[in-house]
Amino acid sequence: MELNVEDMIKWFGLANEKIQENKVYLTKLDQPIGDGDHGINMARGYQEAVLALQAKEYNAPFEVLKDASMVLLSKVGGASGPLYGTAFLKLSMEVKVKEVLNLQDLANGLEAGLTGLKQRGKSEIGEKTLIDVWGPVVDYFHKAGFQPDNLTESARKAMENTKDIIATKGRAAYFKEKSIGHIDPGSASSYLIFEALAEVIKEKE
Amino acid sequence: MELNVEDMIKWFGLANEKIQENKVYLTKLDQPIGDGDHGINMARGYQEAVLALQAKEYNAPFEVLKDASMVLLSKVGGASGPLYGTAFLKLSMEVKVKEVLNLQDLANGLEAGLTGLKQRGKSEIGEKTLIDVWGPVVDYFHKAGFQPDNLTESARKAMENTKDIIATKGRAAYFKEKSIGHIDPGSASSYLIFEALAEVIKEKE
Amino acid sequence: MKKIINDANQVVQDMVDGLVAANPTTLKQVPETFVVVRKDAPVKGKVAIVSGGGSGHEPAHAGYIGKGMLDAAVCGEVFTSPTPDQVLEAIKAVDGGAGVLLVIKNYTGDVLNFEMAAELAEMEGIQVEKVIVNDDVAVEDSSFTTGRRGIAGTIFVHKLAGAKAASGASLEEVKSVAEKVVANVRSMGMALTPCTVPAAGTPSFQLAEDEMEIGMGIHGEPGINCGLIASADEIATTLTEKILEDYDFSGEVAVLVNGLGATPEMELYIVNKKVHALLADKGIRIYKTFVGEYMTSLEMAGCSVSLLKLDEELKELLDAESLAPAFRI
Amino acid sequence: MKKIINDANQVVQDMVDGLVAANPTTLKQVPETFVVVRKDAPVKGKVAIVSGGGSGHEPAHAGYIGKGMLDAAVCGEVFTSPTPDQVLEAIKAVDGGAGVLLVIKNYTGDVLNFEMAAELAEMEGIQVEKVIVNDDVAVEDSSFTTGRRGIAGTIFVHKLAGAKAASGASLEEVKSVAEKVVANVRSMGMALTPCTVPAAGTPSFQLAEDEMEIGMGIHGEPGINCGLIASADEIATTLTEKILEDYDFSGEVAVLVNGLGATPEMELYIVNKKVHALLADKGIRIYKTFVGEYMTSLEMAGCSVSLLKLDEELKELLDAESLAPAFRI
Ligand SMILES: Nc1ncnc2c1ncn2[C@@H]1O[C@H](COP(=O)(O)OP(=O)(O)O)[C@@H](O)[C@H]1O
Ligand SMILES: Nc1ncnc2c1ncn2[C@@H]1O[C@H](COP(=O)(O)OP(=O)(O)O)[C@@H](O)[C@H]1O
Ligand SMILES: [Mg+2]
Ligand SMILES: [Mg+2]
Ligand SMILES: [Mg+2]
Ligand SMILES: [Mg+2]
Repeated sequence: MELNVEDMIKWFGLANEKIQENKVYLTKLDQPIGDGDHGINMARGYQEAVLALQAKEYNAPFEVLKDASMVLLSKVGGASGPLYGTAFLKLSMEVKVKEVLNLQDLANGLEAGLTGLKQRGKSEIGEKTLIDVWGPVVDYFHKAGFQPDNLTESARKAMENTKDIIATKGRAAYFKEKSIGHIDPGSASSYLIFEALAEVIKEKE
Repeated sequence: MELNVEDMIKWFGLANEKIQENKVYLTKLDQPIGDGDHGINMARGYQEAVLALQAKEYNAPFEVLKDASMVLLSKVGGASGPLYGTAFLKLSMEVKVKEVLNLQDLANGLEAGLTGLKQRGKSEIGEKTLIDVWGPVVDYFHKAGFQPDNLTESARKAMENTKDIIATKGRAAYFKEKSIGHIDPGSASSYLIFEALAEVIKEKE
Repeated sequence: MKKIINDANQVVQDMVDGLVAANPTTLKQVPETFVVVRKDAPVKGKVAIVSGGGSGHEPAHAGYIGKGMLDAAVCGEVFTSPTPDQVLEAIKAVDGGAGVLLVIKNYTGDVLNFEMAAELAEMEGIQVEKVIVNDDVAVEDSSFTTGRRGIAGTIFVHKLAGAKAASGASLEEVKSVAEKVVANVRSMGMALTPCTVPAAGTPSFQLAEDEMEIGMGIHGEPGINCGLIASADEIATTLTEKILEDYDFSGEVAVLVNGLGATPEMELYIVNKKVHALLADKGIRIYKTFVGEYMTSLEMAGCSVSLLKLDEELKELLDAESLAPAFRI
Repeated sequence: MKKIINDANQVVQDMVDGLVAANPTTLKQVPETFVVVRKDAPVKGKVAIVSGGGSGHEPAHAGYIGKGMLDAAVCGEVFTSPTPDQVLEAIKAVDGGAGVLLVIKNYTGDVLNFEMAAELAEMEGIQVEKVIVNDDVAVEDSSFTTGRRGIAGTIFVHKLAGAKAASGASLEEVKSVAEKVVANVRSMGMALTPCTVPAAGTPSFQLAEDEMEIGMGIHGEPGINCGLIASADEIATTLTEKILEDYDFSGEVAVLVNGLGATPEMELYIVNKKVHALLADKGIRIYKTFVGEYMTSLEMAGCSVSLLKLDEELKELLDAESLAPAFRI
């Protein structure tokens, strides 16, 4: 399984579709434990990213990832903008030059993204942030026996698990114990992004 | 039938009771076609008037009426304050010196009050104001065969009739046709005042 | 009713105390009244300007007290004109020997109470003049009814008459500037939500979740029509066009986009954008723009637009220094 | 949702246009951004101050642009921190060669985006410093979480750092004043009603008709507790005491009673009365008081109290001239 430039663009297109569909849902998640803008932010940023990617020619996946990261950085805003921007930039840097990405490349790239997220957000696993989805997803990529459906499943589980965590970073941290029982909005958008990736990979198999 | 100083004080006391009881009602009348303060204004003013009257000795009804008018003037506020203040001041001036007031005195006094109202308010009968109660009441006093219950009844009817009038003066005038169907709040407070007067007269008979 | 208050019957008392406490070097209260005056009142030889009305319109009018604007504000109970004795206290506290101008918004209660106070003051030998502001074009101009309401345009009367008075002009001259402003200012407002008089406890009217009222007065009196909520551009257009129909504003104007209490400043700027576009379209030059809360209606959501036609004299007075906290120039 | 807007996705654009239209002689927009800067920017040789954040807090921050205060404000989407490229544009537009101080409210988004912008600016050879405001005592002070929010006390940072910069001080000196203000300012807020992000269309939280939330953040993040609505005196007491517990304010202070958007000024003055009484009781002297809307939360009803402990240096900076429309001194 190898993903090329087109697949990368497809990934962002598919993720965008899911985010647009779930714009209200993501915003609703951000209302009880945030400020009710996450869906709006992500929908604005991904829409712009997809438009930007369509307007250009690319030779390698890392170029797509870099452009996307720049658009997200300058269009999402809030906490999630610089975080996703950083994650995709680190992913892009990790897979630089390669013309296609295999599972190992993706695993390494996403791991670099995760490291970037942690640095940028000064946060760790277990703080009820999108890191709590990126962590398990990276782990899954490193395991043997990769299955797209299982990727989706592990991302979904990770997202669901954020319900049980007390937030200590981001806006949800102000809610302390009251943040329990709510899915972290950033984890939900990350889930959608990985679900899209799984679907792109599945098509290639 | 003759009313003395004590009866005058009783009149204001009784009117105050009715106004306090109907404070919310008068305010509610002032909400759809006014600014929702008439009951609050009248309750504040009459309460103060009664307190002032209790604190002093009087030799003649006109003294009671003058003090009451001054308190109303300085405590009611809004449009109704200067109007009631003026009405009772004119009434007081008309019955000056007399130690007791008979029906004829009251008729003349209230007529003077009505004239004062018209001048002060630059208004006439038929403009959906308290004048529309004072007018019929003065007419009734001038008629033969005075009966306290009929006084109350004519005041009540006059108040009810303000429903059908389009307001052209006061805040209700902004509501134009929409003022139809609503009782004028000032007419309702005037009704209570005359109902109190009728009860005072009835006791004397 | 959700309000940050102690006792619904004490709100004006508490407010005046809090206001004077906040401005100890510039304001003082006339003891045992709700009259607030300049700390340095009476200013000898200067014409004094007194305004006021029911409370609930803050910063009107006490926020406009200061060098170059008002000398005194009389705070009535909420939405209730202050009584003649209070207005008289204000007049006496600020008269510096050159006379006093009363700026009255055209409501029966305000007119009656201020007029009676003027009579009482004259009996005490104080020279008093008055001007009645009736800028609200939502109401038909008629001599048979109460006529037009005074709304946010009143602030321009305070400002320009205040500047004239500060320049050392006579009572007659100050009055004539005030009248000139009244003749050249027009306003119109709209509301999205009602407001609640604290002592009443319930909203004074109802608007459905999808409704707005165009032409609304500042006490919640209705306007021209109640309709489905429109866009900011449509609202700005309706208000501005009605104002322009009423008076010829060609030339130069000052614009005041006023929030009624609960409307975010963001929305006022959105309205302002369209007002500017509309005036530009008609070739009307905007000399100065004011956007903010100047004449409110408790926690009502909504806004009003006011235009003041300017000539050289009025421009100079508009630009003159004002130290009033709510209208610093 | 009842709002005077055109398109929920265009509110920031429309607002910035309306804002610049209203202040054509003092403000300009950096083309194709939501960055608003002083008309005369860059001011040569002066340290520039840049702030900003999500929109919906007006007059914060664009209302604080002016001589003696901010040089630029970066307007993010509603409640959404602006992006690094926008902040970078602001920095570039105002750098007069003496460096730029970023005043950042302590929210993850603001911190991340402004920090990234600072890195980019430094790569372009511009000297940038930053200060993070975290005045909200409703949040526990912790280095393991995001820590305390920046709320209305931020205005004092703008004002005093702005005054220092206007005096010709170096970037280091300006930064150190800003840090001194941050160290000496504490705030706490409360809310009666939620607010609605226009593009979301529904309120971000719920409060029952008899409930209030003490310690509320300016984006509707919750506070210390949600309880039955209390009196103004009780509210003022809770907020003030929590602030006084957190820091020793003995000596002299500036007080800021801030409205969150829909609260009538009347109520803010009622709160101010009690705050003054409480401080007088503790022997804390009030040097200056500010009452009004300084840092809002769209149409949220509620208020916050901020105290700034003053020494001679801070008093002088507080009193220095400011021409910013929303904080004229
Ligand atoms: N310090 C952090 N580290 C990692 N992720 C974070 C951090 N702070 C916030 N997030 C993520 O950002 C999401 C919120 O994004 P968004 O609502 O767009 O921004 P904001 O919180 O500024 O309104 C959270 O749900 C969380 O997943
Ligand atoms: N011009 C007028 N002439 C006579 N009565 C008037 C006039 N204007 C108002 N009123 C009376 O005053 C009443 C309203 O009083 P109130 O609500 O206390 O004052 P406001 O209208 O100033 O709020 C009206 O119901 C009407 O009866
Ligand atoms: Mg958010
Ligand atoms: Mg009334
Ligand atoms: Mg009234
Ligand atoms: Mg946000």
